[in-house]
Amino acid sequence: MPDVKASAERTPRWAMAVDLDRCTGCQACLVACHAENNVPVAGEKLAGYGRWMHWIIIDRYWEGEFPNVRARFMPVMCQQCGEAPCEPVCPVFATYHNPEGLNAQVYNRCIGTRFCGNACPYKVRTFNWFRPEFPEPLTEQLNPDVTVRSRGIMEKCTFCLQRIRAVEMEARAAGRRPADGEIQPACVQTCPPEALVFGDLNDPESRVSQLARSHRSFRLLDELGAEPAVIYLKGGETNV
Amino acid sequence: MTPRLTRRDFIKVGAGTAVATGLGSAARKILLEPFVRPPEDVLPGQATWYASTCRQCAAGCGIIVRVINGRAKKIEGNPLHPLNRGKLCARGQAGLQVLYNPDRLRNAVRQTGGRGSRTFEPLYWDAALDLLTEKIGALSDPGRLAFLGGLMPDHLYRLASLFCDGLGAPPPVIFDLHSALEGRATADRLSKAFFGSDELPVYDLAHTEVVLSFGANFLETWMSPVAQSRNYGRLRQGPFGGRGLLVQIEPRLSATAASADEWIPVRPGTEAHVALALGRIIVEERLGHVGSHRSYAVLYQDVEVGDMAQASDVSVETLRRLARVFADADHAVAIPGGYLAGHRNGLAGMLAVQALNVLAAQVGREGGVFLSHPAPASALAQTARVDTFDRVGDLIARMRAGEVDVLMVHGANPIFELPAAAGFAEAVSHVPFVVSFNSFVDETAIQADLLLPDHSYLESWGYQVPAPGADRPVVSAQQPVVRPLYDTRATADVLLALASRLGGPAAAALPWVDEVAFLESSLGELVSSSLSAFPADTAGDFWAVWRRSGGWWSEKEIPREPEVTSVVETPLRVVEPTSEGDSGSYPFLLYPYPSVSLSDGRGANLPWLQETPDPMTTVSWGTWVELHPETARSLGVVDDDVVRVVSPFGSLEAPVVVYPGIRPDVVAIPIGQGHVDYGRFAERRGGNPLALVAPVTDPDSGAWAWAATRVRLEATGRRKALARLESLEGAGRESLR
Amino acid sequence: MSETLPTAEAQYDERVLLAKRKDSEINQAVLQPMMQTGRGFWGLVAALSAIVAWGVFAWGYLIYWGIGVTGKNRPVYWTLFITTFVFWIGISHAGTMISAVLRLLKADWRRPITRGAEAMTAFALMMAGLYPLIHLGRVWKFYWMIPYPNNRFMWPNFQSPLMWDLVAISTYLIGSTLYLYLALIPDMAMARDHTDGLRYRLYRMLALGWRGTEAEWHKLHRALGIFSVAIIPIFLSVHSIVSWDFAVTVQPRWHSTIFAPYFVVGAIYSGLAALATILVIVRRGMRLQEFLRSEHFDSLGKIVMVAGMFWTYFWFAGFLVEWYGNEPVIRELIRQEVSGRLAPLFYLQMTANLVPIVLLAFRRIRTTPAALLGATLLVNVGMYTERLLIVIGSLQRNDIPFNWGTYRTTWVEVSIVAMTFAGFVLLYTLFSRVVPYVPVWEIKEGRLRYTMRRIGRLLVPTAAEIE
Amino acid sequence: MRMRPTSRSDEASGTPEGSSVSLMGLFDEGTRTAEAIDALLAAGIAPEQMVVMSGVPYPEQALGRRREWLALPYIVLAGAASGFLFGLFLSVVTPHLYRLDVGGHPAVGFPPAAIIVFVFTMMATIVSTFLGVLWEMNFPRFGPAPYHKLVTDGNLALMLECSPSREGEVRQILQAHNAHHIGEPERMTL
Repeated sequence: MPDVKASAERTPRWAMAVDLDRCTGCQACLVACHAENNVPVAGEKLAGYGRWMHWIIIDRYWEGEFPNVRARFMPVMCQQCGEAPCEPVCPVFATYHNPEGLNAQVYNRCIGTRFCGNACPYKVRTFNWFRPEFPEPLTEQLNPDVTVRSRGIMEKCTFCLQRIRAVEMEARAAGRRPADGEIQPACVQTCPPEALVFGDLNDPESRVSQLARSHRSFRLLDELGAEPAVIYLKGGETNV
Repeated sequence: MTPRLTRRDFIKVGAGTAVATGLGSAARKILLEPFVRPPEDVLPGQATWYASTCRQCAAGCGIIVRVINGRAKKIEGNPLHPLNRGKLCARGQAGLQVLYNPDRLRNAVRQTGGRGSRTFEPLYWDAALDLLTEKIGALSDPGRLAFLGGLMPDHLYRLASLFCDGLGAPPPVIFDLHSALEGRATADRLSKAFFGSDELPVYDLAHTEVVLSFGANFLETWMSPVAQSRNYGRLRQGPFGGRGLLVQIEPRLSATAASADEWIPVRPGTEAHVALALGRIIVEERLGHVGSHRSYAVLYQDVEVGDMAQASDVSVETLRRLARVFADADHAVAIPGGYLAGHRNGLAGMLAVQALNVLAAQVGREGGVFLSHPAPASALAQTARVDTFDRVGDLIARMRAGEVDVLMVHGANPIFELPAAAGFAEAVSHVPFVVSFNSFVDETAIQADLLLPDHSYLESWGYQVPAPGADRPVVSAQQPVVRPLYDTRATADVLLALASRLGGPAAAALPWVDEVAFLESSLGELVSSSLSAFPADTAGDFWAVWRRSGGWWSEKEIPREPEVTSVVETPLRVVEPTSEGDSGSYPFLLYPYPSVSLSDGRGANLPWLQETPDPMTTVSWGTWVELHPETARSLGVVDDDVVRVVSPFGSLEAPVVVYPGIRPDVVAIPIGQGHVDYGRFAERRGGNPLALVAPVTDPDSGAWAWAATRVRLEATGRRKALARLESLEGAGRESLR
Repeated sequence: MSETLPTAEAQYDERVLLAKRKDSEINQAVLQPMMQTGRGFWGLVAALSAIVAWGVFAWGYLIYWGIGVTGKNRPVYWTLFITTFVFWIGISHAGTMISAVLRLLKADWRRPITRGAEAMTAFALMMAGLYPLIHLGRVWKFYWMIPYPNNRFMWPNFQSPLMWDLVAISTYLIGSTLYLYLALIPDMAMARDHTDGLRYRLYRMLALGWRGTEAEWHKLHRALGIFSVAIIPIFLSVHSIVSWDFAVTVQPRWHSTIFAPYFVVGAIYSGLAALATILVIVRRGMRLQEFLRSEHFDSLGKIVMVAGMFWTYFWFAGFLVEWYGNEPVIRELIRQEVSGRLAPLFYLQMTANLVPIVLLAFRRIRTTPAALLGATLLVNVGMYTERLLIVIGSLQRNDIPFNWGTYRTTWVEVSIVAMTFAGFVLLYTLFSRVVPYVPVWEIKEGRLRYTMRRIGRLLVPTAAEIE
Repeated sequence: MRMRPTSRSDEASGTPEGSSVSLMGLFDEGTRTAEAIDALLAAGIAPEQMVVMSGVPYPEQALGRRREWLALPYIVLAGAASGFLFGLFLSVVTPHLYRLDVGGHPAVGFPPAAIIVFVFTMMATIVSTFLGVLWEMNFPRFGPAPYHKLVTDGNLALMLECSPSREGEVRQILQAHNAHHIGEPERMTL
């Protein structure tokens, strides 16, 4: 077994901060994710039956009643739990914890028990109920860096692992570590109000670490103790 | 293009392979020649990024497109572009599906079976151009040619204008629904009236403390949503600390209002009454710290706060509180939004809102109002201006009167986008020859005789002067990021070819050999500009830098401070809103609003956007009717019950979304669905609320008052489950704790 | 089935009758119905085969199109297949319960029903075993769970309850089948000696050369003894592991420590009830009145009743803590059950599980086949509903109300569930025509231990205390 | 330890020399059979040379046979032990062969390992019991063997080996105890 302490210093723990105060619910992240990760489109019938495939969704919560009603947005993607409830239940190790703290999903190992989907308290895993369809020539849009999943396979947000790997390899070739903010998952990259911040939680200077220390930070369903790597920052109030 | 492989070639290739593999001695080095040489810019497996400009709306954000093996794979915001700084909205992200849409028109066609028959006969481009040349040449009077444009890139607008001008035809009429919904025509008028400028104002959200947004859904579709969202982020959690206050004043809680700190559910059409009341209170109570308000007291001499409060359904206390907050802030701004322009008192209302900025001395001040920069070169100044509804009405009248023999349509879909009652569809039948340049067979293209599909924007050249602009002069560059997939042709090239075939004044007006030559000449002035962020000595250098960085912009931030005209010396008018349909038989006011994902419906053919849930209702793939819970209860309907919405102009059936954030006297329906044609993803899905809307205008501006129609509701007893992201049983709760 | 079982008087006569029967007559009484395959029998087989064939078509349809043809969605990832899987696993428990536990306890009334019970276990397990395969959709990937390394020397994840399921259910299926078969060998020899033709060849093969020497009997007894002991922990573990499929997740209502015993008890309840149902039907269908007498139904009814009481106790113990804890999601689930959309299922579950307990308290009901049939069928309706509520009901709710879901079943799911019910009955029906339904040698052994002894006026069977 | 061939003492026909005679007699019930056996024992027929076949398991020693030593428990124990070890291998060793972390659990945890070890132990126990008992009984064995079909109809068959010189005496003893169908056993294909 590798020395855990030493490796913790070296290996990153990728994390994402979601500033709910900035999020406008604009859905740019969702479409960017579809484009980057070859996420299939389910169509009206399936989408209406809870079979949409989005890797990131924006929950909308109502508070209060008219006229003092308010709505809040909360983007929810795979929380990349440190102690992920979805991982141990997979009989074939299709989902496991990678050394960088990511909750990896290995598509070609998945046999489709959907156990992880039940185990996930955030319900962020989606399942390919049918063979995904990309009517020609929509296949041309597919990102060659990301596997196109077949039917019968679970999938979920990967924090754009392919982008992390690309930057890491580039950095390694240059003999350096990836700089803070150099790695940008598609959703983070596009987010117009910059509500999403990605970085290394093991680097105390990174923006995401700083945000994690904010008094506004909290984690979704923290009481379950899954140690999510997605850090939410509460929406604020302006006092006037 | 790949040459055709003949049998002879095949034998040659076979023989060559034999030499290389079988007979080649170790001493000889034989270079294997691939059958097809890939283009130089295609490195197998390597991603290349090309900069261009997004054309999914009029904002003109810079994009970079990831291209692998000659195929575009991902669109991202151009990080250098001053407008959007690397950010992009959902619609911009979905641009790939415009390019790769399976329902794109792939070559020039004639509709041989008559309009609407959907029997298309492919044409060679030469034959198509001959046909069109013949039709235009045969015109008895060039005035009988009409050009109707929609969301056109600026260069094409200039070319089309020159073309029409050269022929002696009336200038192109520009109309698109998206612009109508954001009140662009009225905003142009407002800018002219208030600042004497042709350019739109820019509201400095990033550096302000208080924002009063009057019906401006600036985080969704209004004007330049990406730039505004970016600045909104800084308003919230800016690098300078502090947290701005956003108050949204509109009858329906939009996604922008959801992000606001306070939502004022004002009576529709009386948003400006709130602005007037605020101004009156500030003047009366000498609020703020800018010294005397005496000079502006004249503006509010006709305003009585109590009347305003009553008319707008906003309490005097609230008005006083808002007035104090607005006036006390160092930096505050009031935004006159697109919803105001949808009423028959639109211009007057927007004037009242803009006046608040003057009153609080926020014009030309950090965190206040600035003006967009004009085009930095004279050739670029001829930018597309949306025309008012009145001008479109003129065109329709001319068509109906048989005064138009050839109608050319580019990028517009008036049959879908105009209210059915405006009668465009009927008017088209009086036009003997209709040419469409649209890439898709939409509701208007299906009424065309000749379809000459333009490239998609990712295959096209062009430029765009963003309006509203950024904090510095900007011209966004558009260039093909992939080779055209199909046998489509740039409309600019079509116009140039037409001109040269027609000869005479048209050819003289359009002397360029092709689109790129036209662009090079248009951009010539910029080459020597000292402002440029990317120095270039020669035209060749400039062209390379222009394409590489995705446009031209100044290196430094150059705020443009507006000068207020004499408009502030005359009292502001209080114009009561009026609506079509009497309130007895039509008790509700219809609020059609642009969908965040489908915009005005042009996104409806993109599956990614169809699948994107509406942020507020989480519904995708459909049309719905938003009702206040009380309204729903009194009608006896619940979520997913289908209701019929009836206006004096038409009716529409759609399932109900019980929506807590809407006034009980308002019914909201998103625009975007209800296409009859427009490809497999858009067709026969939902309904188009514009069928209900009255073709009335704001008499001050001539703009379409699309929010001034009354409707009534009828339960149908049927149900249709909407494709919702959220669980209805979850009832929108964040948690049960 | 309106007949009432003989009263004490008549029953006494029956027993005397059996005691007076010769071995060869018993052989004939058991073998005769096996040979009779009339029009009714073939009609039944044809009908069941048709349902199975339709279900196989539905399965093929599912394999071709994908698991999307079922009603599953996010978050209801498991539905009727897993529900029915749990149901069949539950049914499988009674066979072992009857035959191993009662064999160990030397409860003599078990003798005529052990074979039927063990066959029920084996067939129910086979039906249950289909579900993990069907549930995957891509059934050909199933072998990836088999514990051997892949080409990168990666083994399956033994931390997954599904792996436990796989090995435990395989063990139970192997164990119960071998157990069934081992006890069958002497009867196969008996059948071999009384048949010819195809059946002879079959029985000869299955009898393995059994002659009934003392040594053979002795070894068989030892082996059955070991089996009886070994299979009890297995049967306990199987349903516990099935319960852990649910309990190891943090899904509200699944995450419960009481699940293992609760599932085991529920399994015994439903399994015993199913056994009683089957016995009533087979007794009539195969005219085995002589062997399956009211005393058996009486005893069986009593344990069903006791199992039902245990089930109620465990259900209450779980429900109480959930109710008292008042955690929001669980409160919502309870609200759904008590007064929400799940209420019809909940009240069906409670009625169908509790009413039979009361009914079975009456001897008259226990010994009236039609009444017993009704009561025990009701139990299984209740237990199936219970699994529906646990699997599908719970999954419709979770910690984030935004993500709640609903479920609508499809024809594919219903067809496949029907396929396993029909398949079970079909296998059982065919089995009853091939294998002596009543373990003849066990009956004879029991008879050997009894003599009729006169006490006053009564002639009572008296057992000898022999090993 | 006794070797396996000698445990096959029920194979009365297995005497190597052709000098002995096999006889079989059928009895209607157990008491007479036991008496006949006693008489034969008294007449000097060794217990190894007698085999009783019955359609019903008679309690041990009911027919005067002594208890026999069985290897079965040892086979079962060995099976259980190997199952235990295999379970241990799967749950404890294999996770280290290709290390993958899941859910913050250690590579090997006690509860899952306990389940796997337990189940494999039980599976091996069951299978080894079955295989063990078949091996003990020398099953399957389809070849010709002395047998009578009336055994499964409630008769007890007593089969014995004796030297030809004693055949008459033995027949008399059998007849004296109401045996019927006395004669050389029919070797039937089973």
